[in-house]
Amino acid sequence: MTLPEAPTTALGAGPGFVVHLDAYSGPLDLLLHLLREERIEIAEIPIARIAHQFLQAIHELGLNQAADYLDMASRLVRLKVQMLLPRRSEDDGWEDPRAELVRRLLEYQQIREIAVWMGRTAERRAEQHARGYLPAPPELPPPPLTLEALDLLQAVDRVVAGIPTPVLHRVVARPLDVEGATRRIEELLGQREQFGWLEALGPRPTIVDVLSTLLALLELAKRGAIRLAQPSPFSPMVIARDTARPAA
Amino acid sequence: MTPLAQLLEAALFSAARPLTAEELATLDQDAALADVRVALDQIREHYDFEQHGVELVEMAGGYQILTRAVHAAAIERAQFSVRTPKLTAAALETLAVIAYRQPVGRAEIEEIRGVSAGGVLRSLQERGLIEVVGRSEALGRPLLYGTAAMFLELLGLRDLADLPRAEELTIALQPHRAVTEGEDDAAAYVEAES
Amino acid sequence: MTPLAQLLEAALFSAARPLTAEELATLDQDAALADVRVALDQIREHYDFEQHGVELVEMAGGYQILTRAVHAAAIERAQFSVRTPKLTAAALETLAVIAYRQPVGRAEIEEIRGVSAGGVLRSLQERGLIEVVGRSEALGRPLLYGTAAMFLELLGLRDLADLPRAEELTIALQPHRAVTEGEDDAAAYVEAES
Repeated sequence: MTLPEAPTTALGAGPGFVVHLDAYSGPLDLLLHLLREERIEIAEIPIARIAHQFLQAIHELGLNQAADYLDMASRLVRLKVQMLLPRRSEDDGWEDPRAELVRRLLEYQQIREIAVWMGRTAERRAEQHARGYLPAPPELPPPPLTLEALDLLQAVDRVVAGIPTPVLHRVVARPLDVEGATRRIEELLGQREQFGWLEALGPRPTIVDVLSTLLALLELAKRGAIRLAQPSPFSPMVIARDTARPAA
Repeated sequence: MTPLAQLLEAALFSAARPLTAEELATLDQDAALADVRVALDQIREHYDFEQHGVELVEMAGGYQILTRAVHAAAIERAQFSVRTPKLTAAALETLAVIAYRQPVGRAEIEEIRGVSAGGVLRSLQERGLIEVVGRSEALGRPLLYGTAAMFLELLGLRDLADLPRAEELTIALQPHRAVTEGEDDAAAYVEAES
Repeated sequence: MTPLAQLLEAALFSAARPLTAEELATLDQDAALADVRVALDQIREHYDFEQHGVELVEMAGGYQILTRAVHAAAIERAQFSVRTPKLTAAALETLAVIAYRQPVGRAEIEEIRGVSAGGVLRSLQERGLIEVVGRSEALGRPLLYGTAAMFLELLGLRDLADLPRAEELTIALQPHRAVTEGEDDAAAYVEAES
């Protein structure tokens, strides 16, 4: 039985830990182990020292189940700070900040003791075997199936829990605005003989603006309202009023 | 019973199959095959002489302990040789998806559960818990499933509206497909949220 | 053996799971529950007196025939039967919390153990050791867990009352959330283990 027996290797004895995190069933288990190593009563837990050893241990032991251990580590550090706050010795109303942790450790220790008992009892029971060979049962009408609403709900919960967090895509229609682009180009043509392609796009163009403008330019060129020229390879297109024919 | 007979009885009882005399001999290094046969005879005679409800049967080259045929009828009538069948987790989950999303096709069930559903659907159909309720208009006109009358009967519900948390769970089980609007437009573009 | 004892032996033998006295009584219409109990005693005594390799065990509210522990090693060595896989420390601790606090929700289990419990709960459920016994009234209506019949079978207990009581633990079981003051007193109970 893999019982939560106390691992024999020394923790907190400086570097050279040999234990693995799997040796502990959780941060409370590790804490109990540290206390046992130091032969300290739970109620007397020296927070500062134990917090240091705990941090050192989870650092050495790796990151398996780290979230639970890190949570405990941060609690310990917080407790350490609370313990350092000055208090007057005659202050009767002082509440020991360790009380909650002590309560949890005691409670957990009980559970551990029961778990150990259960492990031993199950071990004893496993030494007795039930009948193994069961011949094929005779053809019988199957007994009535049972189905509980609760089982169904639980199944739903499992299904819902199993659905991966979706990356939602919203598909939005953005029709091309060729008319708007045409108006913008004609406006520019009214002001100037010739201008660059980038000016025709307007400020902060979207991909839709680019497509709309391109289609508008091609349409205007086809109608003979403009001439399109590219002075050199890969240079921006230059748009000029086609003076041979009046703009349509 | 002799110690060897005890050991053989325990082994025959717990084994998952009939055991041969040779196999039984491996239980005890000090036992010769002849000893094993003597002990087996002793067990058989004991069961017969003391009128046990079981007997030692030699079959297919091996030995097994079986209940006597005379008790078979009474035991079968009592039907406790089998536990009341319960649905497996996979069957329950599939049933849950169908219950809250019906009518629903196999593809959608598989999308929600993330595993193939063929075998489970067949067995749920055989058990009379679900049935084909139509065909989708989608490509390939896939079958659509819904719960059958037996489903409500087993749960003791009057109708599907009685299902617990119906609205909440119907929404929760919607497959997370992209919400599409105007997707026919060539200029539509996809914007990733979050 | 009496005819009733024979019939009960055959039934117990074929069921391979604990059967209650009530279930066994359904085998014979003429048999009262008291007759069944007498016959069960007869079977148990016969197994013990005649030194059989099996014994009649009272467990999980019922009766089951099991091999005697003394033969386990030989049977397992010969590989005729295998032991049920052992539970991990995490599984045992979770079972312990559920057994003593049932019905109990996941949050409380995690609070007591200091680790998340999702995976362990699922595997305990798959092994039939725990089951959902209801829903809490708390926010989100979380599921509440309790031990299932298989739990008693795992430990070979007759019922939950066979679990060790508070006084039997070296650390006195305290009423839930009662310890807020007097930690020094509570600590007096604590004996360093091992």
